[in-house]
Amino acid sequence: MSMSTAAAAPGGGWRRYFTWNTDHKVIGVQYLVTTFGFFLIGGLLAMLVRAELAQPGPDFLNGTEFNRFLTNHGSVMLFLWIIPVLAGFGNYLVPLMIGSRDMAFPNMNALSYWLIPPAGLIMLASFFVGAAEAGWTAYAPLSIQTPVGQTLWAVSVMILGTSSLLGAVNFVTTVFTMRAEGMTFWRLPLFVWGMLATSLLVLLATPVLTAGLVLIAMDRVAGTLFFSASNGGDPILWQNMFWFYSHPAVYIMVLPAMGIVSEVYPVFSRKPIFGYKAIAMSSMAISILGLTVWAHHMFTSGMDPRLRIPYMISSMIIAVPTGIKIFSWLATIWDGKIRFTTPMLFALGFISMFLIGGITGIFLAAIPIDLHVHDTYFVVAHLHFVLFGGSVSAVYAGLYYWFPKITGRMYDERLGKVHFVANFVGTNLTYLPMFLAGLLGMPRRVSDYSPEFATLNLMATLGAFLLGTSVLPFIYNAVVSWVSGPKAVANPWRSLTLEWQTDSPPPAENFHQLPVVTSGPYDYGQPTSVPGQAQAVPAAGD
Amino acid sequence: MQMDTRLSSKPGAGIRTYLLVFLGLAVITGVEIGLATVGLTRSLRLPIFVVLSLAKASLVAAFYMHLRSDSRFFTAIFITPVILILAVAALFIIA
Amino acid sequence: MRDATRSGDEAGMFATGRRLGLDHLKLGMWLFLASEVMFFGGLISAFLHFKINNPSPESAFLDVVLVGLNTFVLLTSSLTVVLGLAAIQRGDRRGLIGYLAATILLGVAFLVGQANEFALLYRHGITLSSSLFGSTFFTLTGFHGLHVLVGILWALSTLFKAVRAGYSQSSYLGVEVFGLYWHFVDIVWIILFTLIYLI
Amino acid sequence: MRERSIFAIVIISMLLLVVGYLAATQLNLMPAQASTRAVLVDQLFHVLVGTAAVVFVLVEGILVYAALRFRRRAGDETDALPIHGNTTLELVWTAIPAMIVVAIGFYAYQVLTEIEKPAPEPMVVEVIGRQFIWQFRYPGQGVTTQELHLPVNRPIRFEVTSGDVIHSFWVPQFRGKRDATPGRVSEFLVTPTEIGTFPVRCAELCGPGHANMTTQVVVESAADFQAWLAGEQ
Repeated sequence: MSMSTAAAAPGGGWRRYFTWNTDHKVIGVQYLVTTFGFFLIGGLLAMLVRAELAQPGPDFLNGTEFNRFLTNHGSVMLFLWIIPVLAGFGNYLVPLMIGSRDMAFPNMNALSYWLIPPAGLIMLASFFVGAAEAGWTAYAPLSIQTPVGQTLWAVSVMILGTSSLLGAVNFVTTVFTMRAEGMTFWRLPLFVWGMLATSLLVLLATPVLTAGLVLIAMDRVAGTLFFSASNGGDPILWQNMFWFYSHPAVYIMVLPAMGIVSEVYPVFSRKPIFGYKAIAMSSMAISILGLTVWAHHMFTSGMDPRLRIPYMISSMIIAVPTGIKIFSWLATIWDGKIRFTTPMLFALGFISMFLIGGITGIFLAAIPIDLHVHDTYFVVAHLHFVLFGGSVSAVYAGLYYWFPKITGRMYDERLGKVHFVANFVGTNLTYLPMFLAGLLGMPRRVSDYSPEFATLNLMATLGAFLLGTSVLPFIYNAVVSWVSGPKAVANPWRSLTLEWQTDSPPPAENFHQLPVVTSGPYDYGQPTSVPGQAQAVPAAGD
Repeated sequence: MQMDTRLSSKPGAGIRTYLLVFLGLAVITGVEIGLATVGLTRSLRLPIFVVLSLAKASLVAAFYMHLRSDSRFFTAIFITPVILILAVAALFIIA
Repeated sequence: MRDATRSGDEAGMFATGRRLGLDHLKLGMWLFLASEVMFFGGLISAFLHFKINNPSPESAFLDVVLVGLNTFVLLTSSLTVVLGLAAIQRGDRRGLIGYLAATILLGVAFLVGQANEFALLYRHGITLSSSLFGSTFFTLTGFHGLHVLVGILWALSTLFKAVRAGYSQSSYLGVEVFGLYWHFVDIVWIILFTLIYLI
Repeated sequence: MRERSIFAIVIISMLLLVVGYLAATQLNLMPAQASTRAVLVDQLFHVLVGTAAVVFVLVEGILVYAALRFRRRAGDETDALPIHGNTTLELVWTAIPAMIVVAIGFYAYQVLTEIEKPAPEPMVVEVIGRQFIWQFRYPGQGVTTQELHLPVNRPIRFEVTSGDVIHSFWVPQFRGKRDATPGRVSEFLVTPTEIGTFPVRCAELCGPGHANMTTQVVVESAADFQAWLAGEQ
């Protein structure tokens, strides 16, 4: 254990981020920085796609190249950015938030991280041998016929699934066995509830995708016939196995994000979260319901028509727990004393844009409408409002909110606000026109389109380039502030959750003395709730 | 690791139990093979063999994996995905 | 785990876990097994889908008696694992070593039996790419065999640790957790035996 | 105070209803209607747009209002009033969305039943997707074409399948699509109501030529259709 001993030394230097390190904070930072790198790559691919689509007619990409960029844009963004970046927040925060010294399995934690860079390299290296071009959904039999890069893609996604799975085992075990004295389940911060609900989904859904990928890989490499229709194989089987994971994956990508904003609202409204238990339980409800809705992606597939009705109903019911969360958040900021810091702006932006994604989800669940808009730009707009307007906004909120905790330095508020405005305008400019394009008849994943959609696509492309540019002030802010920003105090936001009751950045093993928890995480506005005292008193005799 | 042992299952389940369970498993397997060679009709085969194999799996899980004496939580963790995948498999097959 | 307990205040670390009666290593293992249920469940779903919707006459080539013998071998290996656990719980280290060695031999015997069966089927022209039956059969039993192989390697490392006196009457969690995995693989075979050969 | 808030709630509800009504009746986001199912689908769509507009304006309105109204005053370092929840309110915002989605689900189910009701004696057209063309077969006529011709006001049953990978047969003006899956034949029912020419597009990524896998459907009078059919034979 020489590595972790080195990490246990105060500081440890930047070199530790490039080693096998078992400190959950180091691993958390490794996750956050690496996945942000993949975010930039995915964004670059998106801008190439949007550039091709700026005007009708073939411009500079042929159909094959276009499909490769599009496929890897989706795969990188989902498997190498949103899912792992949220796991990165989980790694950094869960042990701190529950008052633990580390995760339950520190070495397995390091393994979860170190599976990601090679998997990312495999996915991107496939560009040299003919990258995957069947979309991130990899529908068989198209994904059986495409060049060898598709096999690398499947291997890469399997590795990333394994990483995510090991992380989930670790999170659940940590939350169940490593909570500090007095940290009952009803005192868990809502981000931890979000990670629990997510981990449940990862554990139950990811292995089915892995099994499906095994079948795809076997068809490609060993000549099996699972998806070969002429030999009795069934392409619909892949859709079932794929969506059984990939619809819950949306919740895997959104539940921790909802947890992040649930941390931000109370702190910057100086009010307790409204309906704590309802928010926590709605996360669990979403995760359980989320396992029953997958075939709403297959309404047009020609599956047994009678089966579609229950899937429509369960999909629509998910709007109820989601609504509970949104209304509870609004009630949290209502009558508060709101501070418009950058994290709060992103968290408020989260509600306004996630709402659009959520409402249009009801349109898609309604089968008669889905039969028209399925596989059109309407779906593209919907999923980007959920995952970009929603999850990515929350990720930004989290990055700004915990920046002083992670780096020990303050970021620049002015640049942060510039970033927020550019991001907010860019998101709406990019994705709102896509709804209309889809309704009017533009299919998704096309490298060319009828001239009637030219204006809408030009708007979307301009928005995408604004989004691309909006990352620059963030990167500048993060790098410069990390190196030479003003030093942050331990608890600059006067927050009550445990991660703020220790140094910024926290020392090795997190707490000088393990805390004993005596009150809830959001007890703002009560005389006892002085940060650093009420919630975390040193354990007697520790 | 030292402290962990206090939590693991007590050496309560005796060797006798283990041997009896094995005997049960062996007998059921013998019966299964016997029935398979006899050649039952399809409508009989399905329920009989499903029940027999579930009995075997439950014996192993309850006694060899100590679910009978361990925390109920472990049983819940194991049973939940079994029930889920049964429902899901049925939906995969009829789709 | 070493890193977590290193700081010396384990009492605080595992306070809540102990109150629930949950050991973190065992909890982690059960969670992993839950995901394995879903993985095999996915493969089994595919197998059953084709068995029901595209039945194949080739399943007639399967030899139930031969595979039944193999099933006995695997069931016996589960018995040797629990007997090994019982031995170390009595403080009988030599017993543990003996039973682990027996487990490894039985595991290898199972794989040899499976290889033999695969070879027989290949001689009948049933391969991965000959038909859907071949595809599903070899994929499913192959992945089970792979799990047995991983189990054998894990048993070897447990045996190695037992030889170096790594377990004792008061410290046998490693054996128990390995046992959980091994019995799980056994349960999967019990299910596969029924679904593939009996029904 | 109480009367004032009741008054405010009434006014806001009425305003929201007006917004919902205007959104449902005035927002025309769909392409032209060219089939019987298009009319029904669009009715459902307009109801949903109206409902969505109400929810959207309500939530965004509260958000913007709260953000403006409850800003922290400069120098105020105190906390706000600690309100942890309100059971009545929480029940209301659980029950009302639940009722709304159940109603929408029920309505959507009715529309679905209506648009998929088998018509007596439909004309069958086989649709085969291939990388990257559409083929249309008229059984019993010996006609196979790459441009779809349909008689107006006659129920059509498309039997959709594929010769290679998955495609999706979509005529936006008909409001509906069906995947062309190899090894399966899927039914898709349409009764064209407008004479004219409409695009046929592939909606499922099927390879490099996916974007160009387009053709057109010509809906014409029964007589014109018969003449065209005779000419193709």
